[in-house]
Amino acid sequence: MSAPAAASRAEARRGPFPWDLLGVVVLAIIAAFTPDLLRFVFDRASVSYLSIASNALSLAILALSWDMLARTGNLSLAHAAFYGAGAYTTALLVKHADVPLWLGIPLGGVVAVAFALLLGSFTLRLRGIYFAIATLAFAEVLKSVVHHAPTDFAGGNAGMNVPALFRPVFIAGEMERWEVAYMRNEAYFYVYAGLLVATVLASILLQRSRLRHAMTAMRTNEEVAGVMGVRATRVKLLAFTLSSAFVGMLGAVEAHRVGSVLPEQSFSVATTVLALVTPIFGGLYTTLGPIVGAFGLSSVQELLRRTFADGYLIGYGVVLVLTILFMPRGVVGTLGTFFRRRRKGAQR
Amino acid sequence: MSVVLTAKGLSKRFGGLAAVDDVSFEVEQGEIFAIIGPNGAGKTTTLNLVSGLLVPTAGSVTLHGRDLTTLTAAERCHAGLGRAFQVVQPFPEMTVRENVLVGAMFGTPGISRADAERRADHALEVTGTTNLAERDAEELTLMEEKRLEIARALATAPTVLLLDEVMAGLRPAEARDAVRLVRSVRDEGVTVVFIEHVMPVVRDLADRVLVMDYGKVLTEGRYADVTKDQRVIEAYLGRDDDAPPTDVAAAAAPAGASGDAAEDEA
Amino acid sequence: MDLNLLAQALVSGILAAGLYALVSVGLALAIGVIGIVNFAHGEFFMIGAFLAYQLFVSFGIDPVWSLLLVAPALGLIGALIYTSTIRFVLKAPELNQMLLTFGIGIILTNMALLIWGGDPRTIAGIAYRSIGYQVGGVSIGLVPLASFVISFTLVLGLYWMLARTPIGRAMRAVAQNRTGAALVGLEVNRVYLVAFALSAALAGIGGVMIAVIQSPTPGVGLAFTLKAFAIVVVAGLGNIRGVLFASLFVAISESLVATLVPNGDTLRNAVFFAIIFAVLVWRSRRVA
Amino acid sequence: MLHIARRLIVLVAALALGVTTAQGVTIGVLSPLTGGSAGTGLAQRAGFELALQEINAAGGVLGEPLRIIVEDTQANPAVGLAAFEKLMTEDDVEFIAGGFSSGVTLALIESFRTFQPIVMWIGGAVSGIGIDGFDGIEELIGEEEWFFHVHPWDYHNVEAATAFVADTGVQTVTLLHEDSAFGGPGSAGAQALLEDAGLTVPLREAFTSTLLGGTGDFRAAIAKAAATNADMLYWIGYDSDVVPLTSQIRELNYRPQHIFGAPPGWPSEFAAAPEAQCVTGLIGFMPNLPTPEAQAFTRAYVDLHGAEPDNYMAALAYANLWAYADAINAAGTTDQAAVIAELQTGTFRSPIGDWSFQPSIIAKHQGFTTDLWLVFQYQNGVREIVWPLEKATAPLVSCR
Repeated sequence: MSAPAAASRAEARRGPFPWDLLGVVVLAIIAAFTPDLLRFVFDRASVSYLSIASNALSLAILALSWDMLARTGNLSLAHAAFYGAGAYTTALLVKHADVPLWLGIPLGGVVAVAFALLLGSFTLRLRGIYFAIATLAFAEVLKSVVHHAPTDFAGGNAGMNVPALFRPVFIAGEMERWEVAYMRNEAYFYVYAGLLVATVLASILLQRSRLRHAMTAMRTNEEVAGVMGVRATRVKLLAFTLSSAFVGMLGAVEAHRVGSVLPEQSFSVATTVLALVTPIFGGLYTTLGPIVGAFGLSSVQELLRRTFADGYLIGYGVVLVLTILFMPRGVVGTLGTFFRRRRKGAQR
Repeated sequence: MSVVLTAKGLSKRFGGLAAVDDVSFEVEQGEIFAIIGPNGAGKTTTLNLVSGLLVPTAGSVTLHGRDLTTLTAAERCHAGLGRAFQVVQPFPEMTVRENVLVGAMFGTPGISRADAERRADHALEVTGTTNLAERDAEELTLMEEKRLEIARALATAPTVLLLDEVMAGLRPAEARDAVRLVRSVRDEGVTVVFIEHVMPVVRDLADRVLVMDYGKVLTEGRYADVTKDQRVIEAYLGRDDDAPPTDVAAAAAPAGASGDAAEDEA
Repeated sequence: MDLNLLAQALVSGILAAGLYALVSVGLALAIGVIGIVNFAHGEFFMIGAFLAYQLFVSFGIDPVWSLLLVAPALGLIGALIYTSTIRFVLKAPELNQMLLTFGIGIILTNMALLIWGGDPRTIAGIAYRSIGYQVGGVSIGLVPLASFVISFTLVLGLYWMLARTPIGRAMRAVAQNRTGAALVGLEVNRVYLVAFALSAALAGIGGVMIAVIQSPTPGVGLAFTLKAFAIVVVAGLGNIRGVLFASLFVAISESLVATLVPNGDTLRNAVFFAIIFAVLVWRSRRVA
Repeated sequence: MLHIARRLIVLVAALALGVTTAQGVTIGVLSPLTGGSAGTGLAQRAGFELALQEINAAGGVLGEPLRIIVEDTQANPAVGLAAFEKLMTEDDVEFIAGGFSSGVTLALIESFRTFQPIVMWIGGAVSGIGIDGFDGIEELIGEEEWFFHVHPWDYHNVEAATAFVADTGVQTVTLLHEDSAFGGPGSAGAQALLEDAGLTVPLREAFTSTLLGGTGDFRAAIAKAAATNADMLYWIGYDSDVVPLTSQIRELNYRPQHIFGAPPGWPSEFAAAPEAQCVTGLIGFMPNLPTPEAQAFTRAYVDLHGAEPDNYMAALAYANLWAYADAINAAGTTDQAAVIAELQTGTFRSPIGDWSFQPSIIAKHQGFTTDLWLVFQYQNGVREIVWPLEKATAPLVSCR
């Protein structure tokens, strides 16, 4: 037996060092201190930076959860449907049932999963662009159904109000007004960060389990994976479940943060498009890629809009085009290949 | 000897075209069983029907007395049916060992990780690919790919292994290696069903031969006997050079032109 | 039910299929021949619409004639985009192609916003937009009729080109087997360039039509693009005749529901996408 | 690596702190400058820019040049929220102007309430009054001392439109409306008011606007409207629906006495289109309004931007910024209570004429109500004002 194989066996017995789990811990610690750190450095401007950071976290959750389904080779264009399902679930619960405010978020995830399983079981045999268009069609139909549901039930074309999750009280004389906004943004930031950590954990568990191999095999060739014994149906439905659960919860949280649900807003095609653009930009089929993509794209957009009064989105488009031309495997994928090559080169 | 695999009255129609028509055969324990026939005879379609990649229009498949006809490909794999493809398709993002590990981990439900690793390493050894284990699957030569393809199928712990034209594209020396490889697989106790075009290989390997033409069974028997059969000679001589060697895949293609096959290309 | 309304619904539906086929056929070419999922196709409509508008405003050129200018202009833009970007991602995964073309779409949209602003523009001063011929209580609009005729002529012409001309045969060969086509001496890259330029030119013609029937805005292409994608996929990739049948089927269904159901116009997209979903799912189960 | 990181920190810090060194009054503007609502947002910005130029030419605010910082909301609630908080905490503005889209406005309310700057808001016309189980903008923040609304509420729009309809003497009105938070409640309110006024509404039918995913084929809805043969077709939609609607009405040979529309704006070149003939429309400002203010505004606007204002949003934005400048100058300080007092009591300039804030049903400070609205009619390529009669430049003509 050759040396590397023996080494890898030994490593398998002990288990390799869990860099990924360490990464989550580091991420969680960074997230825990981010609000305080921002406040320490930027004072009241931290309110604004926390909002921008929350938007980036939201994009990261959207992107990473999309990627978990994409790993099976299924390119979903239905993420707006799961997002909207979560948003409307919490809005409907608040309006019609006197449930605690927080319950809407997990239930938003549950309802999104229900729709995902429904969609998943219908589209099991569809591949590639056929699957993509079927999922897009599903999302458009669901948007229309919500829009045309009885007005006193789901608000119809006017939508519904959704109460805020956090309402810190201003106490005159003891604090400044911006501190109230800071407290609210800090609280939302932690909710988003918690949701992202949960999504990252799910993604890492997937990557560490044998499902990762099943998904890679399915992505390469579902027939071959089938004769290797991979139960594609189960894996696909599991991926649909994980993927939609986090988007559903994200939609619910966001509905509370922005105070309303509307068919056009909650089921926007833009959500779907961002869900796939971000991981491609950052690097597909990894845990790190979609996160890097989300923070990269958010920063690019924010810097551009602060620099140019008009046409800043042209710059954003140029960044996307240049990235795919010069970093075809996304930021993380290309950097990873680069470093691996260098390491190999050093060994030789 | 006992019968392990039975195909009974297998038929597959694509639209009006009968790609496979009432094909029946039995394979016995420990046998090496060849399916031959001219291009477009329906050999690969038959293999696809047996391994569950296609649903038959009529007929049944039985393994160890268990009816597999309604099972998916994955469930047939779990029941003990292995399959290697003609066009070798390693998972390019994995190492050779990881490729084989996929077969080992998913071929037997509930297998522990450690057992799967052992089984994968054993499959690598049997196929002589241990030294390639840590290579990226993208960087292999054709012969190495063929070995990997068989190793991967072997790792699913099959009792019957279906091989689709493993020799295609190999140089003579490599083909001899491949023959040895198939023998060593049989020596592991695995029954082998294979499709082959290269007649010397069939002669060297096959215990029994099934000859197909136009989707039907022409004859069945020992190599020496069937090659003397006038109908077999006509079938081969009649249409020898009118199609490229990839005809079998092509034969299945028109069927999917309006549906599945086109989707796979997308 | 008022029979007149029903007849009108049928006529409107059949004529609307012309526009659907027109916006879909260029995309079918891009996906079918080059195998590229072009997310910027809707922006090609938009640019075509604005060019028709600008030609009208600056030179008083009627859209009927600007068809002859906008189509080659878009073909040129398509060729430029192909040469500068698309050809580098031909072998890349389709997701890469999507990100690239999405980026191109963002650039084009926001350039249009800078040049023409966000307000809807109008090609004023054309009389034929409002003309309808009354035939037994049913109105046949001149513009829908013309776009139906133009569209079906173009689609049939394209079909003929693919079947009969050398470049068409080359496109089919490349579409079926890229390597094989290269082996028999076809310059694959040139064929792709022509196909992509042609796809953009067809989008330009669709854009001129859109500019006539509605107001060019930077976002005018989106609704058509989503539907065009769906039609192309349901028709079967690269199936030009399928585009015609699919367009007819969805357009007539939409028109009937919009007419027969109260507030039915708001159900158009639901009807359209429900049909698309049902057809895709049903077909995938039938084949298996 | 390290020096790059350090440079980045310095850059970000400069971005964050740099603006605080500027002197004088700064007003933060939130508008959608990209995406589907960009037309409205860019029109607002053009109006703000004109007012800013005039204000600074006239000596600025409190003796210093006035500054505005315009932030793009992309008509996206989460983006709008971050943009507002940037204005409040990075740019330290005390006054907010601009606004568009109910979704964005609803998202901002919680944060408005936290910071309580003076908000003089053009957008968010959905009052919520008359919609059961839905709280609109007026219901949610109308009562706040610091909230000033510079656009009629939805019921004002409907009141003006139905008053015009009643004045035309038509008996039956068919309503076509786009199906979002704008046209849905608006058309329901219009139907109720029209029926109260004794008119018959045989049909109220929804369509999908080209702005919200429609492909502009309105023939099914129009054919149904034609079948009612009502005297008037009254539609509520967006500006990009104008061309397909008006042309298809004629194509389908529907000839009502009046085709009356209430979109937020009208495509500027539409006047020259043949299908425009005799079409009537509700609008907040007309460049040819025969008043000195309107003429001066239009002239100055053309000087600055090279074209006439397409959209009455420019006029409202202009009024919005001048009100701030006049009120702060009158107060002599940026102290919030003093400025609010001046805004409450003052009379301000606008292209539409002098205006002031009055209470509306719930809101304490409502600028512009029913009487903002004009009805114009396209007559031989010109937009003539036909209603109200005291501002009319030409009499209303029937399409038949």
